[in-house]
Amino acid sequence: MAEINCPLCGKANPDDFEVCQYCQARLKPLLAPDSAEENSLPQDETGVEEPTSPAAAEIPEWLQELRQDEDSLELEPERSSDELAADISEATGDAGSIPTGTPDWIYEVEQETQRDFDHIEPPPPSPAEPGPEPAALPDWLESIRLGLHGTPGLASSQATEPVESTGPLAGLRGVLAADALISRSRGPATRPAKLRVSANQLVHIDLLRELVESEGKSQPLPQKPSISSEHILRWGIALAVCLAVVWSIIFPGQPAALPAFQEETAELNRLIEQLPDGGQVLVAFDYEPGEFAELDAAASAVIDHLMIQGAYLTLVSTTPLGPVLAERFIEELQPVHHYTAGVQYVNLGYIPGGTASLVMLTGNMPRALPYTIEGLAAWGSESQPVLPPLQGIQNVGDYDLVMVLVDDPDVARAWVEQVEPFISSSSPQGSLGMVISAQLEPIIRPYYDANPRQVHGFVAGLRGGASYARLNGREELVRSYWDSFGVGLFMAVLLMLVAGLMYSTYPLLTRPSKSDSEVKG
Amino acid sequence: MSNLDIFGAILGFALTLMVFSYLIGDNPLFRVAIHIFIGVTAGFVCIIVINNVLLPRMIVPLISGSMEERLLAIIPMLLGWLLLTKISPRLATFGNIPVAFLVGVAAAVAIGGAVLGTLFPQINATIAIFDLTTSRGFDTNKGLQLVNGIIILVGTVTTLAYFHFGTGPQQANPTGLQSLLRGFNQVGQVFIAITFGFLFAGVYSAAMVALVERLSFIVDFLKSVLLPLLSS
Amino acid sequence: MKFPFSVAVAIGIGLITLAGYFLNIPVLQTLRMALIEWATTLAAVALLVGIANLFTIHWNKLTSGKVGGLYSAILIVSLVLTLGVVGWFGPTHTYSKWIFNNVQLPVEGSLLALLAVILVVAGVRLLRLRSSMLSIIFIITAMVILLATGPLFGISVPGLTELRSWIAQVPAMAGARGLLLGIGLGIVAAGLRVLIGSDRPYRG
Amino acid sequence: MNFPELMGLAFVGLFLGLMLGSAFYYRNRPAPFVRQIPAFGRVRRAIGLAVEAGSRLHLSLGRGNLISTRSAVAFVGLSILDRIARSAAASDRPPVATSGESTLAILSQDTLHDASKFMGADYDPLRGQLTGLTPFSYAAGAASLIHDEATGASLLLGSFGSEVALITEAGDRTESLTLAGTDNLTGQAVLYATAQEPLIGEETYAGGAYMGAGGMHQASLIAQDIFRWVIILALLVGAVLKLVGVL
Repeated sequence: MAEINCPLCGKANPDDFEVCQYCQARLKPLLAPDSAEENSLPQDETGVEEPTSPAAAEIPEWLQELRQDEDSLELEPERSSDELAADISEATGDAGSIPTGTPDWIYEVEQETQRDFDHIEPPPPSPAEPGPEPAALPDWLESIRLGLHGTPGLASSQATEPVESTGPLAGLRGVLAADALISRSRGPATRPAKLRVSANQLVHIDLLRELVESEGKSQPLPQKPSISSEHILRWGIALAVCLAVVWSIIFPGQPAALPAFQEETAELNRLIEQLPDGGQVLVAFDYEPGEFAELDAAASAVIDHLMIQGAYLTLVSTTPLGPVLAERFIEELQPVHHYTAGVQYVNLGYIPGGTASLVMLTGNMPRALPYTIEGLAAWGSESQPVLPPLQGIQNVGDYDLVMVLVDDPDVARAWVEQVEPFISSSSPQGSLGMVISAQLEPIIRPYYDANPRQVHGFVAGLRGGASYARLNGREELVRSYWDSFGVGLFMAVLLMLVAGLMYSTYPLLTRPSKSDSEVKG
Repeated sequence: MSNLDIFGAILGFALTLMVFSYLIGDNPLFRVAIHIFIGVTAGFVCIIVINNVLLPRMIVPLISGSMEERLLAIIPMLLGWLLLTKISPRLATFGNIPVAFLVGVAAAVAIGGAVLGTLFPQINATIAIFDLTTSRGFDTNKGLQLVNGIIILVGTVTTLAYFHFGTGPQQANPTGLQSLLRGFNQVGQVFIAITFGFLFAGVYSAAMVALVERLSFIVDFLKSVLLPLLSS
Repeated sequence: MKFPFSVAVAIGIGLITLAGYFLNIPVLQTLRMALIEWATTLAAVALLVGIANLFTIHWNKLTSGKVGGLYSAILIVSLVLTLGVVGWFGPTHTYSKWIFNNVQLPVEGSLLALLAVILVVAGVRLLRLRSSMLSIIFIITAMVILLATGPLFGISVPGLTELRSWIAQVPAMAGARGLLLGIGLGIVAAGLRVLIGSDRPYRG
Repeated sequence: MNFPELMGLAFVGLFLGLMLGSAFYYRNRPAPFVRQIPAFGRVRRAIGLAVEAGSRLHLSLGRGNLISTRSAVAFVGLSILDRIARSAAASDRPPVATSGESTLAILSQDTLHDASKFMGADYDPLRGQLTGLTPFSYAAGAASLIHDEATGASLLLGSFGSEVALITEAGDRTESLTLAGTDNLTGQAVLYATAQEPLIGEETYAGGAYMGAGGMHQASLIAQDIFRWVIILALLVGAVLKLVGVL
């Protein structure tokens, strides 16, 4: 019995087999031109085809040339199908119209949607033998493509067209309309499995491509200019905001009054005022370094007040960089008070585990935070006594006041939910105060308004800080920001209002032309 | 002012300008600044965590702790060594047990925290508003307190209802329940929008203070450089 | 269904920890605290793994000669320098604070300051991208609150401060509460999926 | 035993029961109807486009301590990462995950590893990246990855604060789609204004169900819905009882 070599894996198969018994590739191409000539398929279909095959005489000269080119290509099985496409396009001098690895209509649709198909490799053929790579797309991609394009033209043409099974086109649907071509073909007597394209087929492919393009063409993306209106919008806004702020810094006008009395701020002021002499205060620095400007301004008057009262401070943090922030705050913002580490204040550093471990503060604090940030034993050892700020402290309930500086809603809630109940239950005068970033106000205010209060007083953002500074007369830092802050906010509102209205109504004004093009698309 | 301070100010000034250059577009200067920043931050966090967690929790108990402390430190120590194998892709399999341990604890902490730390306290707080026998901070009279309380209750309920996921099959004429849900949806949206708007304004205020601080720094720096130049 | 050992660990440890929250049994509560403590210690060890990951990624970028190699080199140098200085002198030493004050704070502060521009751009474009009732109320609330937060060139609009307080106390708080309750439900669902082994983000 | 703890136990027990019950009930039945969240539809489409165009998919898992309530949203992000990694495993630019916390980075590597193994694709441990250890350094690192990698779409599902605006801005400038959801309220407010496809509140936790991450995700939506109305009922009844002085 005669044998056919599989075009894909090269192994010999009995010639009456439809598909290869090794790799399931189709042995007899669907695009066989003529049933009478089918048996004259050359045996060496693996890819290397003799130009002097019996059928060669019938092939037009231009196609012979082309085929010779292809033959040389086919000797390089490692080349990707897209490279073949490029080479063949070159050979025919008709770029883009010869369907090869990927049918050109798919290729063009892709190009138009700016999708770089080159990056997606087809899965390797199952047998490891060398052979031209099939252009099959992976299943998942195929399904996505169908789902994505969702165009009836594409979907129906794919549904009715046969699947190509051999050669570089293997796996793609509807490459050539086989049945329709058989009767009309005037092509060469023998048709190798690969990349044989007659003029007739080209006509059909063009037809098909036009069909598909007309129905399934994606909107071509407009070429993006290097400087778009988006850029101008961004630059304009950046310039306006920055210039307004810089102007107000360089040419300060009449200073605006700091905001007056706010109940929650006054309440915090009262709490600090009531601290006993040498009162002990736990201060948590729970904000990110980026927020330092706002929290510094909001908290400086508060911490200043604590220091005027001569309070002993214990510094902790649930964020890893908090301890460094705390150290910086005490030394650089409050140098006049000459607070010394280990004497008036102690920095216990990062609470291991962050908010999940806050509950440890309600238990045994010496065990939870045994060392200062300098690595000293904070709670005393044989050689040294307990540091003054920590004398008599066993847990967070022993402090006269707990002050939390915070910029994160979840961290703030964790302090209120986990620590406050313990504070208020363990001592009648113990209380929780907060200095919060402005964004936290709606989250913290309910705890202040609750009855009994769960937050006993707070300062919110620069506004709250300004209000507090006015109460105790420490206005320098807040003052330096307050006016420019107002100018900046006003500029922001103005931009959102004016530019926002213009920007959002512009498409409405120009809609007719735009919607026209949408309908066409 | 020492040389170190002057160099520091120049560095801070340069880095600030490099970050601000992002306003023009992504560019190499911005990249350099943030890569320095990422490296510095990672270094700081690493040392602080080693000093504050690893040394006192794993090393010190083994060296100077009591027998009980040593035994307690051994388990995290073992798990920790296993976890370190995750550094090498080849050995990473050994690290699966400590990772599973972490995930188990994390899931439990999340559930416990959400139920006892969020759901129950928020429900309680909403109900507590209707206790008219005790006045709250901002309500001057009982009538106002009740009105505000009702607004809060309506807001909370409709916001929560907004997220309802289930829906019946789409029909031309929605059922009564569907219309009710749709109404809730609309009202809930108003409250969500107000909340987001407020929070957005808060974030913006924080960012604006940061911008003012940075621009003040730039202006001050330039003044301190330019004024001596101009006066000389 | 495969049931590897790590799944058993995750479920077992998780259930014990969870029981420690809800059952008032001293042993369970002590166990819960111990497990959380171990987990936080492990998370600290994980940080070392993370640093190694950061280092490897940038080392690879550097040695592969890709375009971003220079940035990676800068990152590695600043990481190693910081580790050296802060590790050797301690985080509160003058040198460490110098790095913190002159690198960390300016860059992070500037990044937050960038938001002052980015968020205005977003606010300007919001209505064009999503013109819904939600967006309109969002942007109006934001503008009102911003005006009420700063000093309006010394002009005081009557009732503006009171309106701001009322919004914080009533509608914004109500919305936040509804959102938090919904998120709480989501957290319970997500946590339980992990606890019953339906979601397994770890390897088994 | 205290009342809240007992209630808590009952709550969790019932929730679990409902989840398991509805998972069992819908095992052989069509899934229940859920409302449309257009963001998920668009993101599925964007994933397909990104895979086809050979551009990178990027999923960011946020920052924040894993041992806290913040882990839950990261777990949702991880199950979606698993889903995406499986559908795009064979792409030669498989998805990349960034995070701002070491344990999350390890978990993202494990998830990607599992997905690659399942799909028989190669696994590169550097696809699960830690881009920074604090919120802003993480966001800056993730943003520069978006600029570098020509990401087709970025999914931000995790715990983020206001720093997330840097990531969405990078997405905007590279004209890639950003879908984002978080548990953090201020993060949500920022995302609402800056992300192209923001997820509001609880929608983030439903991500698994909408992205087809498994039956249990569907089942938990049903449990969430039922408990939603239980809570609403409790609020209304509690308010009335409080008003008349019973509670």
